[in-house]
Amino acid sequence: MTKFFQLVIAGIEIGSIYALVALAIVIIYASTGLKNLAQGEMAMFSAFIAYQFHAWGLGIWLALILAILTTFVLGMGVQQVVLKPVQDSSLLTVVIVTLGLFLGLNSVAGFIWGYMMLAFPAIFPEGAVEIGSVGISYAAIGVFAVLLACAGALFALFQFTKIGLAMRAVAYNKETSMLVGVQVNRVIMVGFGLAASLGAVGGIFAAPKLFLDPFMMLTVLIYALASAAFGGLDSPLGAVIAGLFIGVIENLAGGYIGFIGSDLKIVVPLVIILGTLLFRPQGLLGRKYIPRV
Amino acid sequence: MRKTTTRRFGAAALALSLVAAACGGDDEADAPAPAPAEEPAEAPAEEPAAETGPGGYVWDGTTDPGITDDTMLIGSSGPLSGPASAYSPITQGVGVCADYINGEFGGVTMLDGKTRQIEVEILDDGYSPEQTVENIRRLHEQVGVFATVNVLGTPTNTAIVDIVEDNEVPNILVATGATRWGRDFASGDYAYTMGWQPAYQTEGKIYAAYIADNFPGSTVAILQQNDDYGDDYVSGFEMGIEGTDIEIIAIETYASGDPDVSQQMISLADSGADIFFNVTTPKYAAQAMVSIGSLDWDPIQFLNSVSNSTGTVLIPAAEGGGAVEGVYTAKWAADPTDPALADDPAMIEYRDMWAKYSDLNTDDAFAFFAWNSCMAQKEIFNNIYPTRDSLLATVGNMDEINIEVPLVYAENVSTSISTGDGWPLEAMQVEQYNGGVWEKQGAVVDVDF
Amino acid sequence: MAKTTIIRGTSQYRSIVTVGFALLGLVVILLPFVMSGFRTFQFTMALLWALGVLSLNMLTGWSGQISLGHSALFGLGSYTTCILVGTYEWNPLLTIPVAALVTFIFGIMIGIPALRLAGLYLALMTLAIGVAFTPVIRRFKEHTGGSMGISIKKKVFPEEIVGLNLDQYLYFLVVIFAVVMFALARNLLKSRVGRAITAMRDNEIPAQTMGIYPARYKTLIFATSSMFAGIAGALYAFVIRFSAPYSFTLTLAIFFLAGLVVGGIGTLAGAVLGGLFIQFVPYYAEEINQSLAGMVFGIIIIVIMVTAPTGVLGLIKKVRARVVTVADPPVVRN
Amino acid sequence: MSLLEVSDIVVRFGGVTALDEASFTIDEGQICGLIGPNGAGKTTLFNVISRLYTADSGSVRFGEHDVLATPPHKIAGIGIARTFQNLGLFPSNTVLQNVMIGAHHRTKTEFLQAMFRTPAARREERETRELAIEILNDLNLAHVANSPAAGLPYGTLKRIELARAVAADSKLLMLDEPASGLTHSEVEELGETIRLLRDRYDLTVLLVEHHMAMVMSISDKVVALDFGRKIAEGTPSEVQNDPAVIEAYLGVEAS
Repeated sequence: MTKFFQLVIAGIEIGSIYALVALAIVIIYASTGLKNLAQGEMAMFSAFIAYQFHAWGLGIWLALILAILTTFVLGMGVQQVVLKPVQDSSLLTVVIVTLGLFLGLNSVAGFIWGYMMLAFPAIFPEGAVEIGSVGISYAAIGVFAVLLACAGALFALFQFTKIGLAMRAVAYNKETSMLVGVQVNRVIMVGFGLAASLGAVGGIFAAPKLFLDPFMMLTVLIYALASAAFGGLDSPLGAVIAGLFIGVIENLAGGYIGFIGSDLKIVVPLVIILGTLLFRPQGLLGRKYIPRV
Repeated sequence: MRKTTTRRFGAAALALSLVAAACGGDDEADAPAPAPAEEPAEAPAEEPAAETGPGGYVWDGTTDPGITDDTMLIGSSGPLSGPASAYSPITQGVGVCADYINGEFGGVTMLDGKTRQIEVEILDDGYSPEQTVENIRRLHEQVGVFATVNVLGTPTNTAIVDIVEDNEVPNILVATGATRWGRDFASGDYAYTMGWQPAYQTEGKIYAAYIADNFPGSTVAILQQNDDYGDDYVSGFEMGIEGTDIEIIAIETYASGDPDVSQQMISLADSGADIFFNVTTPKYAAQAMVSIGSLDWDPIQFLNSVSNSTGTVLIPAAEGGGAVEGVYTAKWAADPTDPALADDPAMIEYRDMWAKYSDLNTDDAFAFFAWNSCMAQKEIFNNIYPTRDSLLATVGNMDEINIEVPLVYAENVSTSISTGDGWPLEAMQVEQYNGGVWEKQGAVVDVDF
Repeated sequence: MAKTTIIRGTSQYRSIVTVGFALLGLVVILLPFVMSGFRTFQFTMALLWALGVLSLNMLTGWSGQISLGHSALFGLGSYTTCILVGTYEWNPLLTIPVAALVTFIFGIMIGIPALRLAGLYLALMTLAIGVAFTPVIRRFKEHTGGSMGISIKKKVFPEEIVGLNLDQYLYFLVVIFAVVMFALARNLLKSRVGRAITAMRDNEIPAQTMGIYPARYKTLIFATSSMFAGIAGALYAFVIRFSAPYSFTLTLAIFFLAGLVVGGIGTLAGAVLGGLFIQFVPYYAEEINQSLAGMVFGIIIIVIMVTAPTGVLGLIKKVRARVVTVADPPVVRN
Repeated sequence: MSLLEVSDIVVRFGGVTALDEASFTIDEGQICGLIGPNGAGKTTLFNVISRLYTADSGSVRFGEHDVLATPPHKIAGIGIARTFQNLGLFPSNTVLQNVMIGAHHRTKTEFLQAMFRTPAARREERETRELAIEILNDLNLAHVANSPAAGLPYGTLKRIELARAVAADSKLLMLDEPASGLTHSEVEELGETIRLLRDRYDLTVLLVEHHMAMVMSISDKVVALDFGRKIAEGTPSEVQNDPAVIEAYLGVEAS
């Protein structure tokens, strides 16, 4: 049983990271209708920025707050410079642009910080809460708490603030929003910055566990995309649940199913997700799109 | 930037000289061999009149493509981009090595007495085999290299091995520990591709022997990368424990690219094995050690040499709360981050030279790999006539020349294909990590094939 | 600039097109005799990528279904050939129909569940296939050679084939396949079936009321697209003579997608441009700056997309439109 | 005997009953106007007949076919064609292609024949093309035949849709507000066109339209719906003077 609980806890820990990046993807989708393939690389880049601030002598919490703020600004900049010119083009064009962004960020990070993994300073104290024979590390609790906090903040933002309402309006219908006086361009810009910072949180909190290198978020992105789709592309709550689910199921499958082993463990959550999507094509908590005639 | 420019300039110069060679090369070859006249002073006096190099190679005075009277052009391909980029210092190191040899010694002085500047063309394959195929063809056919050096990776080298054979361009000191390179090179099945580092299988056997001797009756749990590299280690280990009372009770695998290995480590811990054999690349090695630090499992750890760098693996792992004290490994070369070697003259020279000729991080195990390979390249190229056959004869009979690579544990780098020894390095030293230093355990183990 | 108008179907138009194609054909035929073996090989590779992009175009460009799994289909074709030639010593040419059949069946197997999904959800499903391909190949090591890959010996090809060396032979073989496959694709696109597929992409419900059965066409175009990818993969195995999991990762699928969009989605000529893009742009990006090649490549993609959202072909057409207008003849009753 | 027989159709969306036991018939060759205020269930009825919506109960008989037992993509095959209120064109295809797609169910070319351009496929393609050109000429659309449908004026698009429906060579043509968005003169012309098409192609027409003048001038028969129920049926003048109809429309006007 110890093994079981440890697998679940480890699954929640890594799943929280998938969920944070998935949240970033959902925010961009929900506020702009865009799918950002570079979300993971942006998160990785932010983690390097935090690393750099720390290396310059700032405390880790200060470094990560500064990195998140920097990312917010960078995210808005990227949207203005790179994505704005194509935002009315076809979906695929935009996806390919984010792919270009992906390649560029990866290459620049490697150029600046090298490809050798770096130890990212621990954010939470070492040690664990012992419950019976199962130890839950403070880091695992911390990451999970951060995820809940971010999800909560996001929920509040969307439900109770003007900018959140504007974002939802823009996602729902750009033209109408413009007519009722929403500054669409600004909303998209802020949405992008927000998503970038949320991804940054994911990247920074992943870094101590995964070790920092330019490829840290590569596979995480795939899991995050899967989580976002599984949860429903427009549902932050869905993204959180799906991210955690994938983390846990993947671990349990790898840990218990002999034939699957660790080799094919990535396949298990994907199969479950696809199975689910076949019956609920809009994702777990996504809104159903009814074609109008 | 600088490197690319010079290299491109070099390539242009080479193209010109190739044209020149194409126009006038034959005459030169037919001419009554001017080379003997300028026979170098350093040639041993007892050398017979016919010019004979290592391996009984007899030079007929010709020069192979890629070599002029004052230059030698070599190439390399490796992952400068993509998920395997961590290895890029090995590939880049070929260029650094050339700058170093050119800068410090004016180039390589071959057995024909001429000193030649080394020019290098390095190409990125992103660890994708078809890109390696394209690169190697470009190097052979377009760039016209004399040989390739340190081409990195098992699948990538497997993809090009036939092309190398067909084009008859030596591919020496390949940066992969697959067993086949030494075997096929010695047997002549693939006479143009030759390895460098000890085979992963050999290393697996060394751990098995060490465990059987020192921890009899123990059970082993293994974490391995699910590819040829992991399989080679594990199969070597399995061969080594055959007939002993050592038992493997759990094996978990991961794929390169996986975010982390917590699940595998939890499963292995659950087996409760006495020994943990860590067959992983640096990032996962560190993650595994961190996992052990947080799990209720305290095995004796064996860490493969791929990831035994103090500076880039053990220290980061320790900072992340990993269990690193008492870890065993086997090394075929010293560790540049070993504090005990801080004042070692050979290590100082490495650091000085690499800092002088590159911006590579000298703590990086792969940069150091490139340096050791460079030491061998220097001696190899100093001991050939300017032909590919001569190069092959030399690298196949390195027992005849004295190649000193001070920081590798093998007493000398040796091959002797006539006796079936196609592996340059086969000696390893088992060491244990204590208090931030690697301590030697027993003597250097030389595995004979 | 003086603007001229050329009407399609007129003798003037026909002669321009004929001369154009004749020149193109001449260049294509002469190329391997003028270029070095290596350059010939590069163009062969570019054509293989173009076929990969073409296969994706049939799915994504025509029917609007995004696939990130075409690397797996391409790989499946390549493995089929490598295994049949390498292990069972088949004649290489005979493996092509097998690769086509295997990928066609596989395409149907994916196509049927894919019917229920659209947009990003379908992309996710194909992504899963792309991601799962490498571990599955490794898992069936006995047949696939695992991560060591599986190779074909050069000697399965004769030294000289109708007076051509191997590079030239492979080049012409791929050219012939490419011409045939592009022609088949073009015929399909310009037919009742092609119209039905594009109609479905544009507006599915009205298409249904016209009698177009979406499930049938979506599955069949998925399978056909898979088959084209599989044939391209089989030809790839001829040229590279090696298959390893590392060659068919998601990166390849993404390159196909990039080639598709950069070349010009939905068009056939765009696929050729996409193939050339995949082959040559990273190569020159590396020439510009080796350590930042990825950044250069990324910037090139972004710049192309920002300046020409309809791809390079769209850009070419725009430029051409400044000089000549190509118009259709007026429609008259016969 | 009547061609189309709609009996007791009920459609519910959640708690809303969109069609409530609607029944009527159309005879072959008739132009039947279907009128009623917004939300009366006219388009819903169209969608039931073209099988885009599923009826909760009732039956639709078309000739000898049980419509509700026919899958949506086979509706065209039994001879029912339609247009859409908000246009159902294929914008990236040319006008000519749009019309040719209308003939999809009448043609047979499949993947292999198409790829290899078999003689049969070529003949069929030529015939389809000629047919489409013919229809385009009938509807004065020949000049835009090769333009993509996207970007043409609204009135033109409406006519293209009509042309496409005609190309289906159906027995029943269902037009969903063909006059909406047209100018006054265009509407008059449209009425003429519908009559002309009916005569030339032996069509039966079911027409949903708000433009009363046109409905009344071209229809042989008018059916009025309100709140999903049939409130009147008969000749245009009968229905026009039916108190229930007047009330329904006045009620709408009053609100």
